Amino acid sequence: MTVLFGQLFTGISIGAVLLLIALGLALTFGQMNVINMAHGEFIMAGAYTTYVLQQSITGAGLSLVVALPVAFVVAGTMGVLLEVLLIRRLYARPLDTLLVTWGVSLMLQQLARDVFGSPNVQTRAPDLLTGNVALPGGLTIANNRLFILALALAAVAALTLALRLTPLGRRIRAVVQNRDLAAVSGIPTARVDRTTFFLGSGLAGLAGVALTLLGPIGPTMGTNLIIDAFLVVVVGGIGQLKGSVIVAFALGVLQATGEYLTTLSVAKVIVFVAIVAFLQWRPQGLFTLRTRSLA
Amino acid sequence: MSLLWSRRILAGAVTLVAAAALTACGSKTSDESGAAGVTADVSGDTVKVGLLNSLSGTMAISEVTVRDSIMLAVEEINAAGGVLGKKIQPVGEDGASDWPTFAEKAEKLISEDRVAAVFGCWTSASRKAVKPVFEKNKALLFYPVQYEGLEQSPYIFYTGATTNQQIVPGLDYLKAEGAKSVYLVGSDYVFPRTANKIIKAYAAANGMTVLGEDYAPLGSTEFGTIVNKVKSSGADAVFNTLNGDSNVAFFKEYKSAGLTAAAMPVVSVSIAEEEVKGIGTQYLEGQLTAWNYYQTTPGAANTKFVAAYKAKYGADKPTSDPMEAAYVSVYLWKAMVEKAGAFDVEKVRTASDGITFDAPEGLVTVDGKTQHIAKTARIGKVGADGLITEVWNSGKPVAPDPYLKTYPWASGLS
Amino acid sequence: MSGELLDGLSVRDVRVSFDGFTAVDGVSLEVPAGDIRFLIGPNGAGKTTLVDAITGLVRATGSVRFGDQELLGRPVHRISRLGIGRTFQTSTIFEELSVVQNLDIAAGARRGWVTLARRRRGIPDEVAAALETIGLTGRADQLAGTLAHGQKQWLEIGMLLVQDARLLLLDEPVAGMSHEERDATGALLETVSRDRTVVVIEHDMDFLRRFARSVTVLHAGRVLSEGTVAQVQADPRVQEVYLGHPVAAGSAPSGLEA
Amino acid sequence: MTAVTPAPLSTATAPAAASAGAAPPSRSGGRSRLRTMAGFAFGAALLFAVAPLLLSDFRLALLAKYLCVAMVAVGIGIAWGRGGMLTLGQGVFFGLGGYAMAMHLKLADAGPGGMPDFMQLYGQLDELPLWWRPFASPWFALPATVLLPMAVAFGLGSLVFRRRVRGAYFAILSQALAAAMVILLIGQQGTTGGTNGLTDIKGFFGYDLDDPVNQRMVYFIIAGVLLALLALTRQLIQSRYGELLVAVRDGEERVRFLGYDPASVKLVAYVVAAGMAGLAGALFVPAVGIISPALIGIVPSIEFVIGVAVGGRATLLGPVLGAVAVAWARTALSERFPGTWTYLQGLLFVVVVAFLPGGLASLWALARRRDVGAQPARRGWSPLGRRRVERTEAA
Repeated sequence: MTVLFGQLFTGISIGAVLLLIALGLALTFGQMNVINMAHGEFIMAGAYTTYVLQQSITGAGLSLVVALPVAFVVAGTMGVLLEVLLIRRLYARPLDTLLVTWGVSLMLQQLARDVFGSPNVQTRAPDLLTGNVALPGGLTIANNRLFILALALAAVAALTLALRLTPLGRRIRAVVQNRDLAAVSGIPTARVDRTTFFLGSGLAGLAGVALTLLGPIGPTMGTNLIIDAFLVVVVGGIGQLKGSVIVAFALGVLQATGEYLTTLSVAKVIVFVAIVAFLQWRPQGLFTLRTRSLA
Repeated sequence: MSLLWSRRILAGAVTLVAAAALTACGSKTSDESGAAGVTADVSGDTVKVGLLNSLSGTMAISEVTVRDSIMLAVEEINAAGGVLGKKIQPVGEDGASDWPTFAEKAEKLISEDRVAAVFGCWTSASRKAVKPVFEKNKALLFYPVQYEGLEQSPYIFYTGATTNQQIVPGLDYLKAEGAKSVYLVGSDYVFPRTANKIIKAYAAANGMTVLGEDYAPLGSTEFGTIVNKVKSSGADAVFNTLNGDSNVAFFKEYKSAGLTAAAMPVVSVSIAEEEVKGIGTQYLEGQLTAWNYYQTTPGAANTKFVAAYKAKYGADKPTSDPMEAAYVSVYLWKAMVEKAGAFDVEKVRTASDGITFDAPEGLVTVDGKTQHIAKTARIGKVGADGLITEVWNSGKPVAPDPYLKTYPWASGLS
Repeated sequence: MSGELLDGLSVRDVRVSFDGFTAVDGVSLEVPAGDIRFLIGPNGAGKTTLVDAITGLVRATGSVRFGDQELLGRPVHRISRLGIGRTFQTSTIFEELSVVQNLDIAAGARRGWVTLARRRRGIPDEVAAALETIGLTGRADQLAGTLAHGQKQWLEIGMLLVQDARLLLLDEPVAGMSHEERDATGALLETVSRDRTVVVIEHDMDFLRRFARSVTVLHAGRVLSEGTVAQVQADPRVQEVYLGHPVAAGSAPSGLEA
Repeated sequence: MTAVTPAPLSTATAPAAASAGAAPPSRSGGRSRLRTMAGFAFGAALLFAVAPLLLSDFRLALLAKYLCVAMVAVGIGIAWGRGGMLTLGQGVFFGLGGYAMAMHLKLADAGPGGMPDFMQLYGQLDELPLWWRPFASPWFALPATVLLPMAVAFGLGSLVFRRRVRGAYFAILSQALAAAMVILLIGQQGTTGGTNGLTDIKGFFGYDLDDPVNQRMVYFIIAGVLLALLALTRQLIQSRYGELLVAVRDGEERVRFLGYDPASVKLVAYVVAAGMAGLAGALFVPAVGIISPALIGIVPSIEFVIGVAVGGRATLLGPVLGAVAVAWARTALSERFPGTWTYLQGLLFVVVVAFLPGGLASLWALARRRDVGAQPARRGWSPLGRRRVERTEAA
């Protein structure tokens, strides 16, 4: 029983990590149709931001708190640069954004190697976040996992509210739904694109900070996660957030279950097969805007 | 001329050429001149050696440090007059963490650059990829990393530990400490799977229980499930053969789950000083490692090595076992060449037996039969300063036994 | 087409809804063989959705029969092979291919793989005939993307002709055309309707008055009125709908009043 | 409203200058044929005479390796350049072909009744696994190198295309396939060699691969196969099917309304591309002597695409020249500037795809101001270009 609940929580926390990474993609891929393979490197930028900040801010807790907004801005700015320099030319060719941003991701990885060196770097987590909460029955829930879950849910909530309630959010939605009409109605679509990209990339930065609590901080840290995150958005359905949220947790739990019952390798394959099967049933993802297909 | 016709001509031509190639050029029996190997070019006042490490890709993390220490050895030797009066001219190649690239670059170093020896490779896969190249060309590779054993190529010198110099001592230590059960965690590739086979055979013969065995895909950073299973197994210790990035995620998860070095120690065989830096002592303090060398290993040779390395690459750069083994490999080659009085591969091989060197890790001796090195096994504990200090050693160098022939319990393994 | 009987289109109680919104709400209409039927109505009336339903692009309930064949429930390409062809509001010709290639592809849905694997030699007869009908013989080798707007629409119609479509569903075929082009298109419709049934969605009332043989007015997913041009124009409900939605109807009110 | 309605904006930018679809054959006629013949003759002379004369054994072996990559590129040119399917999982098919060939060669090396060395070493198997056995026969293994990848492509393709998963969805899915395949192979170390893959292949149908003369023979076979594949591709592109494929790329729904099943049209191109990748993988094995999961994952799969993009995705020769050029540049530059190569590779990709989407071939076409093949550089060619209108549905 303990193991069962432990695995359930493991699944949820895998889902939270997936969600945190996929959330930015849900904006840039889901809303703007840009397949940004450099998203993983924006995550990396967020993680390195934490590392750099810890060089001057010694308190692990304080540096983490400071790192969240700073990483958001750093990664967001990188995103805006990418949008302005390259992606703007490619809105009519989304498949090509995949290839171009893959090239960018290669260069960013090498840049990280040249600046920070090839080996992983370490950050210090606040002691609070290396402990765990003990529940009755011997079950423990890791604090860092709880923190990431909370961060992911907070990001979802903030993003949802921002899209629903703020003028900016309305503009983003307007541009997503009908770019030409929005432009005609006086919405500066180019600026909205840039802002959307800033938000999406900034979320990657947040994910990067969170991941310093869980995994390695190195030049290739982003590449491992990016495909899974894309799958979340694809299966969730593009154009809104709720699909990604549900699918992230569903895949997380599926993977944790698969890992427990078989092996990690087989679990990965199970998840892939499940995704192909799911897309047979709903080719446009869990929640579909009433369109025929992305392409 | 109709297109159909032109196509037929083309198809005919292709078939013809292929057939001609098969019959005219192919030779069923190996042509002696072709397979005789390439001789190294030592005509000038320098001798070229190849350095084959990944400078890009996922393995760059580890392999760059090996490249650095090889370069250090080369410079020291050159400063001291070179080998047989010739300065060593290093030719570097990037294996790019890609095994076929390793094979390609090995071939290039041997046949284009005509180097006298090659130093490098890290993963078993890269070694397996280049092994045929070296055997075909009868050229020498010095391989500096601990590995899974079960191999003995006449054209490779293995200067890292084989299993009986690292894994078996690690198990001996656990047994002596009273561990009755272990849990095995490893990355999904050759070394961990082979290592775990050995561990299971050892456990069966020594009254230990293996409570579980889990593999994570290479590069995997999600260890929730594995740590859950480890925790609920209640094992006395964990034997960890994870590689690279996975270690970081594993130890962060391990600590978060409330597992400690005191309650359930982890013995790792792929975590050296460099990796400790990338994970953080916060997570690793008190955990165990099994190697043949630590930065803290006592002795004048090591003091000199560490000082030289830090002087060249920076005071914050640690030294580690594979770096030391790579450094030593260059000196061993030099000693072999000097004993043979020539760069000729076969002469060097013949001269290799019994060569000793006062290495940073202590005295090492080349075993000419297996072309492995006798080395002292050392168990270490990670300290708060990020360095590893020795808690146990084998007392004397352990003779290499890549096929574990001298261990009765391992009879079913090879 | 010759020798085949003309068929009529029969739509019975067709309903289409998307996530709770009913776009087509129980439409029934009969288009007799050889008719040129115009579908009009304000934006959002369900005209295009109805055509989508007929061609299998959206799921619908009810019944759509062409001749004695039920269309609903079949996949798009099967419906097409029954002789239903359609165009879209904006041209969907293959701009990277030449005019002949466009027509040849349209003509070839029934070709086997062996024919497909070969190269086209010369111009097939039906393609030559269609080129003649749509007046693009002289531009046969031109890339379709470089055609003028009107010519692109004609190419679309030409593609339906070689496709052997016996029911043509045209979505705003003269939008954006010049006067001369409209006249030419109208004449083209009259030619093709000799042995085909034609349904046209159109906003241009002038065009409608000149070429429609019958008209169906849709409003809010239902049939509001049906009959000849004169009957529909006289229908007070139609006038109310159009005058009540001056923006949505665009140029329609003036057209109807005229 | 439907998804197929193209954006008014994208059609408004219709081109004035000559760009091209499949070149209208009625115009090019005999001259083009002559040119093709001359081209093939030139290529054959280059590959069969010039290269072997000028290059050392080592460089010729490298060229053999590049030509294998070029074969994969030809297939990607069909699937992606002509069919609009950005397949980021060609490594899977390359790997299937390679493993099928390597399994046979390993068994042949081991001799009748023998087992590959690694199985006893890592798998501790006493006998050959069942699924290895058929590969002992060349009559099974050789066709399998092509048919196995084709079958897998057929299976996946018919699922995916029929459900109209396409564009970015397809690209990401194909990428995930590569990742899953790698994990699967590595997990079965005892029977697949794990990360090591299958190495140390000594013989090729009785010929000793250590012998440079035989290596040369392998090179000639590879060059011949590549030329044959090019001839096949040319026929495919210029056939009615080739025109139809371009039509599906540019307007899948429209083709459906013409009575075709676009899924089958795409499936054929995808399966052909998979077969070519399989063949390439099979020939890669004797040329390089190794096949391993490192060759079939996400990164190598994308690298296959780089060459195609650089050369010109929709042209006949673009993918081949691009693939060879990129592979050569990689070797040449990484020998001299290992770190810098990564930057250059990334930059090359960014610059070509963003600013020269027709690849280097479009420069050639621009210079000649004539149509040499489809040039998908223009705005709005991509089926994805129509998304904005689709999105009005969301309102």
